[in-house]
Amino acid sequence: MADYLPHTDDELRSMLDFLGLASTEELFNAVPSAIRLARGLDLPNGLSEPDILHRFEQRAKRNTARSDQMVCFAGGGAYDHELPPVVKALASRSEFVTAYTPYQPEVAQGVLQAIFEFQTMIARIYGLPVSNASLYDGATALVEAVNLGVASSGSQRVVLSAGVHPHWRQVVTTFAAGTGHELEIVPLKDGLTDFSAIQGTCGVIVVAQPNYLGGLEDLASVRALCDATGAIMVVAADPVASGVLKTPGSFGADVVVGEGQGFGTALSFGGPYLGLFACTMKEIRRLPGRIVGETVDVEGRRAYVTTLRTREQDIRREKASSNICSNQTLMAVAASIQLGWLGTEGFAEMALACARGTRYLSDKLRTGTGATLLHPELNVFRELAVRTVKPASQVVEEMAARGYLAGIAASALNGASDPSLADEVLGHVLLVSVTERRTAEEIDAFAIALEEVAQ
Amino acid sequence: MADYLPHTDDELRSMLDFLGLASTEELFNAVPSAIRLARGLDLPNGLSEPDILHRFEQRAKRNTARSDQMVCFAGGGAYDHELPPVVKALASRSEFVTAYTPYQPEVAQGVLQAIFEFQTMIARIYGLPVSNASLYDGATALVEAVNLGVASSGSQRVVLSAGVHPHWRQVVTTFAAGTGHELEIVPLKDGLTDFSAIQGTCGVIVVAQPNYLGGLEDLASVRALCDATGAIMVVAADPVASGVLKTPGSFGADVVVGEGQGFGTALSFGGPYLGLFACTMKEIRRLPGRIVGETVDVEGRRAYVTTLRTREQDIRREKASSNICSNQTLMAVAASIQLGWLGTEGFAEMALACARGTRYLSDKLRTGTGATLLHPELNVFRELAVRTVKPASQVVEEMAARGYLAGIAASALNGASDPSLADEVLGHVLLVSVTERRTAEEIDAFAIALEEVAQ
Amino acid sequence: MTTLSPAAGGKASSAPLMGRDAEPTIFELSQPGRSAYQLRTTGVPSWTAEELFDSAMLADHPVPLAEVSERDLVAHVTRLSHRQFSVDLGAYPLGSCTMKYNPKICDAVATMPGFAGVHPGAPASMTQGWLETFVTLERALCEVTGMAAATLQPAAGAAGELTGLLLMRAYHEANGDVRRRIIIPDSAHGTNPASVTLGGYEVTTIASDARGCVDLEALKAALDTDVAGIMLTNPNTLGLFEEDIAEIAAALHNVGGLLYYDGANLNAIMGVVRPGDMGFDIVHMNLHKTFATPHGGGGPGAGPVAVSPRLVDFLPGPRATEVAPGVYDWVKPSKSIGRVHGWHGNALVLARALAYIEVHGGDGLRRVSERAVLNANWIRQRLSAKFDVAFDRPCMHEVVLSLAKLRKDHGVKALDIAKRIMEEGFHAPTVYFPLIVDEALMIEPTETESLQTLEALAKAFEVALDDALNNEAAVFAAPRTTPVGRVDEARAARSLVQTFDARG
Amino acid sequence: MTTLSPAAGGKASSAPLMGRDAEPTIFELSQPGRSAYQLRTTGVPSWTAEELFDSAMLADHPVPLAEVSERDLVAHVTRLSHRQFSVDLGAYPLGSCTMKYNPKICDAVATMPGFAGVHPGAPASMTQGWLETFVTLERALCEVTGMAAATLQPAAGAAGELTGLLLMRAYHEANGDVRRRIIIPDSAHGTNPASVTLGGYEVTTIASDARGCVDLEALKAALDTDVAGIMLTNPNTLGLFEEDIAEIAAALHNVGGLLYYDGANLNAIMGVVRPGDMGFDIVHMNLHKTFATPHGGGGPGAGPVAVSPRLVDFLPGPRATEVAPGVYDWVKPSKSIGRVHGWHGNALVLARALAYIEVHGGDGLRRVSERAVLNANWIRQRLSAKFDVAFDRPCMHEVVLSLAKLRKDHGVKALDIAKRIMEEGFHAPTVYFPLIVDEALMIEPTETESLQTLEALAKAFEVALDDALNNEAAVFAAPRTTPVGRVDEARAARSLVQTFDARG
Ligand SMILES: Cc1ncc(COP(=O)(O)O)c(C=O)c1O
Ligand SMILES: Cc1ncc(COP(=O)(O)O)c(C=O)c1O
Repeated sequence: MADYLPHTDDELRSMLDFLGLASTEELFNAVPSAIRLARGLDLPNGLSEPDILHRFEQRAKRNTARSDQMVCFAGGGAYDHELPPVVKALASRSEFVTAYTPYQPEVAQGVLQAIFEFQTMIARIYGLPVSNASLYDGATALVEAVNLGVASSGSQRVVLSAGVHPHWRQVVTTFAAGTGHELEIVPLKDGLTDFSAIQGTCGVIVVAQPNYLGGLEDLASVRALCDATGAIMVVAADPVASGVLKTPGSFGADVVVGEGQGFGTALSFGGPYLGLFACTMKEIRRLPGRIVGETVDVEGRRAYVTTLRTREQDIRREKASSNICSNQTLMAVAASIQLGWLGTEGFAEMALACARGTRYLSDKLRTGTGATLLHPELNVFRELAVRTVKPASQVVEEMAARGYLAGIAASALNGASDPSLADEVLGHVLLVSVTERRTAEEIDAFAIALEEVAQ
Repeated sequence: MADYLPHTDDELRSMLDFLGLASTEELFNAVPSAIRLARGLDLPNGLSEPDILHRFEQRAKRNTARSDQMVCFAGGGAYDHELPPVVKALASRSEFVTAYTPYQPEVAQGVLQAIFEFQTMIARIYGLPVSNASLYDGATALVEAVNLGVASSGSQRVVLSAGVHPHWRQVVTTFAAGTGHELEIVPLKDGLTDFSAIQGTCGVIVVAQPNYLGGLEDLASVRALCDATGAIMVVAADPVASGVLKTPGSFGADVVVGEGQGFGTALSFGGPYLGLFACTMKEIRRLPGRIVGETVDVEGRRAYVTTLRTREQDIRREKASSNICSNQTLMAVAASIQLGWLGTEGFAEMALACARGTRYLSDKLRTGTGATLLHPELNVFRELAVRTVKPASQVVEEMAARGYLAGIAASALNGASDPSLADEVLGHVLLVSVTERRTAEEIDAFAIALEEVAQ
Repeated sequence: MTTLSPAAGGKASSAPLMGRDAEPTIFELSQPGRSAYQLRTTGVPSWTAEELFDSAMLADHPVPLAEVSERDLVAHVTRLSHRQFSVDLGAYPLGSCTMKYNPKICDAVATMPGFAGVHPGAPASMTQGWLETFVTLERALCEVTGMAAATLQPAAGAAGELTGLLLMRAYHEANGDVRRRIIIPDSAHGTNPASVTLGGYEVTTIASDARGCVDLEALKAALDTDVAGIMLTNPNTLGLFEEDIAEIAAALHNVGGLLYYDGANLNAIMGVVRPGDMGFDIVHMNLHKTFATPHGGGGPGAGPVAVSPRLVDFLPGPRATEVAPGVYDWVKPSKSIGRVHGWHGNALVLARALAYIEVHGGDGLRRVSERAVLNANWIRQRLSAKFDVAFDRPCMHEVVLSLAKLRKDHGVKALDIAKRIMEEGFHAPTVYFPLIVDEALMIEPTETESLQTLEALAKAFEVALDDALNNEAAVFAAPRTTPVGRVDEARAARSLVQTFDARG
Repeated sequence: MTTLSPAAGGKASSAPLMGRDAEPTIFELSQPGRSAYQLRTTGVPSWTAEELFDSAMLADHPVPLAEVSERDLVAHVTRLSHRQFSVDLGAYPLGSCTMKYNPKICDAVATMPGFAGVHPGAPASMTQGWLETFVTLERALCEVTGMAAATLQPAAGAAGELTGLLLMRAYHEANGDVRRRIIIPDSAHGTNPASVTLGGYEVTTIASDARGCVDLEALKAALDTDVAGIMLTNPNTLGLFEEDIAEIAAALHNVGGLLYYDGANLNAIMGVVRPGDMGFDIVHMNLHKTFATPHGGGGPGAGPVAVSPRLVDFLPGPRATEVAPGVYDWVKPSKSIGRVHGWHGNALVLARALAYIEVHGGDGLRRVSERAVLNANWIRQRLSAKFDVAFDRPCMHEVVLSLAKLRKDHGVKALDIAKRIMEEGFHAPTVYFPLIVDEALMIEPTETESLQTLEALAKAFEVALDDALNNEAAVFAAPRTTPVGRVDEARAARSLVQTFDARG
């Protein structure tokens, strides 16, 4: 039976002969014997593909929260959006999947053009002229945005809305330990960021649109605040929202980042996802990561190539705009395909369908007692903060028995306490999301079940 | 929302204008109004892709006999063989899937070469020099073989072993109504064909290897009988068996047909499958269907093309060797990939593993009383005829509740009576198959369950 | 014509990647001792072949296949795929073949484990989803064709034809009626006469008239009670609707004959007119044409046969049947001609077709036909300025050009033009069919191609024509941009190399 | 060398199909009013946007994307795919990138609905299969690297590096130890120094010695208690094993510094020697290199970081942990530096890696490394007759050539040779890395390429060299067989067109 190694015994021998070696062991003569592993790796023996597939199928059975078997009302940064067969089929073509970073443009026009189209689409969605070829995910894209903002403004004072997804805040905090940025977290008031206390010069102001409780922030006044404080305006924006709402760029955001998972990538237990990054022309030389530009070949034919490479780590090394090398190109390619599939109209329709579904559910929860709206007056997008009588995490468990992934307990994202929610409600907030895939029938039944269970 | 039609309203109008038509209705002016459909089609309204996927998922739930959820011991001409991810990935490449018959060889070298490789592999497996590019399935391939045999021998007397799969016999019988062949079915004795009564000139003699109860026939004496009767020797042979047994060609078969599903095609509820057809050089001009040959292009580069086209219906019309046009090319391509994956060693190993598993199960059934071997002394391949105390069809239903597709009740294939089995046993014969995918653990548990249930 | 923006097709349809050398066969890539396969670890005892079988039966040497690594297998097959044109790469206006775009949802349905993983021998009780699929599809096909019931067993169009002829035979025989002849117009597809022979009938060919249609008088002259039936496709293979179909039907029925509808061209008329309403008794459909199963490089297809009420009892069986609301079982028609397939037909193709029908709905299917006819007429009109349209009048879903004059005046054949068109990045149209048109080029754009693509396609025809008139050598040398140049077909037949082992 | 049979690669790797024109952008294919999308029929009331949101928030016009049919989308993307080289089409000897063949079983695992369809916010109770996968993978990675525990969160190698540096920082800080410098050899990959900056450290670069390894004396001279640690890859980017690694480790540890292992080159040493046993404290792995996640045209990858016991408590969290036999939960390490990813890391990449590890087993992983090193040495030896090998001695999994002489004598650059090699149907090797080698060509054949392919690859190098010596023009004009010829990179940077809208 085979592994994936092509060498026959004869060839092995002839190759070693060619090298004047008596054994494969001698290939490692440069490795001092003192540090060599004297034993075999303590790992189970290899098994055949069907054995391993069987094992993974067994493991998969213990993942009950599957979107094809539970009706998914969970969001919180990861969404059960439509993922049509055509996009899966195209994005999984092996030419895209098994290529490296397009270092040799002559044989990489496929990936390069797909990225160029992706950049164009993301730039339009965020209302800014520049997009890169992707970053790891929304959270790390925000880290890069903060770094760019600090570099651009020259101030390390970074003001972060508590409405930014808790995980993203945590990631920004982790990396600030290295960069030394001074983070200030600004609390929410009635579900929206209360920037009123911010005064003095700032380097960066970060707001989420919508914030993680679903609330839509007033970006115009964030822009005003940035102007007043000299801060770079960074918006962590849900790109789906641009299907119905004004783009962050149209409010004057300097940098917009977000999570692109909803465009062609499965829920995937959180990764690989797709970090989106767009900015103004002014910041293009601080852009983290790769960017593809259009040019021509020797015969004048249109061609694409990665450009402005001198920002990147392989050239600029310790002075690079970022350390990123591998990014999430395949997801970017999938997103360009998915956005091509949605098109102008579908992109708008999908956003509207999310908004309608969310409204439909929120209307149902207005009359309940077990599950009620945390901020009934808020304009929200695709996320709803629901207040449950029972602890939210318990509600999630009990709803699972009824076939629902009911949402995410805010406490699961935040830990024991959080600047965005009062301590006494934290344990009783359930984040619920309604995408275009949820039918009225599903929402009706869900609302009833939730009201019963949350009691 | 979209269908798959690209025409925008503007384009529709401009195209009709270009044709001088006022409406699409006028496109059909040639259709007399008397016969036009005055109403819309009485079909449900179109739904979106996700709606339809959901509907098919609901339907799929009512197919409980899935090989990924029931342990499959059913065979009878359709086998749960290994179907590795690599073969699925390659065979589903859209260049193969969405191409037509290779009428223009310059842009069809991919399919043509894959068929050429397929032909080579099938010819080797059957031990004959010629294979075509596929027929619909094993049963219809047998019809073609009989037709070829009659044309070649000049005699319409066709002797068919009762050991040929009942469905295949039924198909041969159906088509004989058109061709006028005189069919004689020869019964089995102790599980093997009893040709002893056959005398006089015959046109064709057909035997199955193994026969549908699993029994391995004596092909040398069939050859002798064909020589004695002037008959063309047709073997309906399981191609998997060539992994361990002598090929039918080596016994002097003139034509060998079979079902190629086991090579890269899923169980698929019976289709699309893969009709295999191989023959001697002598018969090549009577070959049904397409055949690919090697040649060169104008610059002398190796190239492939469909050849000996004058046998085919589009050229020879009523005098063609067969009426076949579309065949099962995609399955042939999949088979060539699967056989490439198996390779010389894997092909032999797979056959041996089937034989071992079958032996392992049959040994367990030797001691039982509820389920026993119908022909304990027989040499069998991958199929076992098991005699059950309870009616076999009831055993199948009860085993399903234990998670097994236990086999096929012989009565389900045969109808009320059959030349291959005595009337009193027919209802109590369960056809069981063990492929290389069945583990000892599965077989152990299965044997115990079967013994209990069949009681 | 106004200038249109670039088309999703044409020259760019597939750029060269690297080089133009032949891909070796897998046998040449083979190295003794290499392998790719992996089988399940079973724990079953490792008996030798000798322990399992009588030695006389045992192979004395393993069947030599190829010995390659998984990596090399993947590279080999992926490279082969890059030597293959396909609908997914660009327009494929192959007349009579309906090479429309096939929605990927059909692939998704056909690969669901709950469909693809089901054993055909499992009892109805465990396969209700499949039986429901069959019954639902059968009903839809009957509505589209205006028939009473259908068998889903035939694996392709030709199999459907033969099944239909056997149904005719059984029907006449049940009436104690022995008939020997089947009438076929000279424009018919080759499968029609070939099927007639296999059905045990003789072919009576009738010539087409000047309109390209069945010559009604010639037909009437050929009719008598020895005629079992007629096989027609409507629109016919010229893409023209047989306007006299009602008269034809009456004439046939008058002599007790039946009408068989070759449904390869059904794509033209869905929701507009139904074979049943035209007077047909038996209809086969090519699901791989009209109902969007991709053609797979030559198959698989599916050729269900639908029949009028008087033929229902003769249908092949068993048939999936709704025996109580939502409950399905296999039922054999009372006078069934028997099975025509080893199992239930090309089931996954059938599932695809139902997905296609359900996603379109009744209106959608009609729209499919409207657009197919619109596109064909547009290209007909667009090309008619420079090309001779055979039987020049509005067509249905396809149009046939005749290059007879070009051949006569310039020695350029239809095949040359076809090869030259391929250099422009499109598949060639069908050549030399139907046989009744001299130097025929048969174009079926299908409904899924856009106006932009049609325009680009028309330009490709014009470029080819221009070369034929002004630069003959370029036409004869075409195609020069494909993985191989023009292929020596004669040599292939003359010195036959039908397997790798047959090489000299 | 004896003559070998044809290789599964080379010129034939992808034949041209048709033409060489550019594929239009999707925006150029767009037609107002066309669309491809289909959304579920929900039955939710059709409120207008105005009814749902404050009007000040509403978009005043829809975001213009493309408007294409599904058919045109498919053709467009499929054609793009034919303009892209990939491992599945042929050898891709890109040094430092480990472009091995990735078994398709990994794709199968990563697309299982029971893995791919799981929401990351679902509680541990409903995702035990995922947590088991994580824990099992973590253990395997620790065994391969000789470390105590690992975080799976970092999304790629660079993210792992930065995570590792933050771990260093946290560790030193917990010891009340303020250090400012990280030592990096000049042969290091660019991500290393870039990560150092982001980690808040300063880079101290030390030159390599004449052997291409860390200059032990220079290193010692650079060490003091301001040094937080060193980042090394071993084998280094020259493909050479740092034989003094034990001494290096001792020297670092002596001053209280930590050793960071850049695991991009782990493919060379699995089962042979472990970073932990070399004295490293922190190790990142590039699962997309060593553990067979295909590179996706630039990503995704995964860069887990494994650490020695003293760093375990600082790992990012929460970590999947086996809290009782077969029961898993998320546990945050006591002194965790916090999250480094929005969720749990690139989970599907992690699942792929585990499948790869489990299908290979311990022995298999060692075999992978043996063959990777064997192939690299074979190609080194094979090419050394005609090419200058930088630091010519046995290498590990890759080898670096220097074309400095060729450049000097003939004006032919490494890039020219790389472009010419592509005409032979292979991907080019890495050029100009590592920076310390003049006109570097870095070849990493990987273990999945066969001897036949290696030979064909060597021939391609020779052909290119031959042209460089005898037919310079051909080298400068290369590649001529690819979808586009040599690309004007300078123009791309000069007149920037970074989106379709930025076009002039
Ligand atoms: C008019 C016509 N009839 C019949 C057929 C035969 O159909 P199939 O290829 O499915 O056997 C074809 C196929 O090309 C056809 O075009
Ligand atoms: C030696 C080395 N280190 C680090 C990296 C960075 O890894 P990644 O691209 O996953 O961020 C690479 C990738 O090319 C590399 O080759």
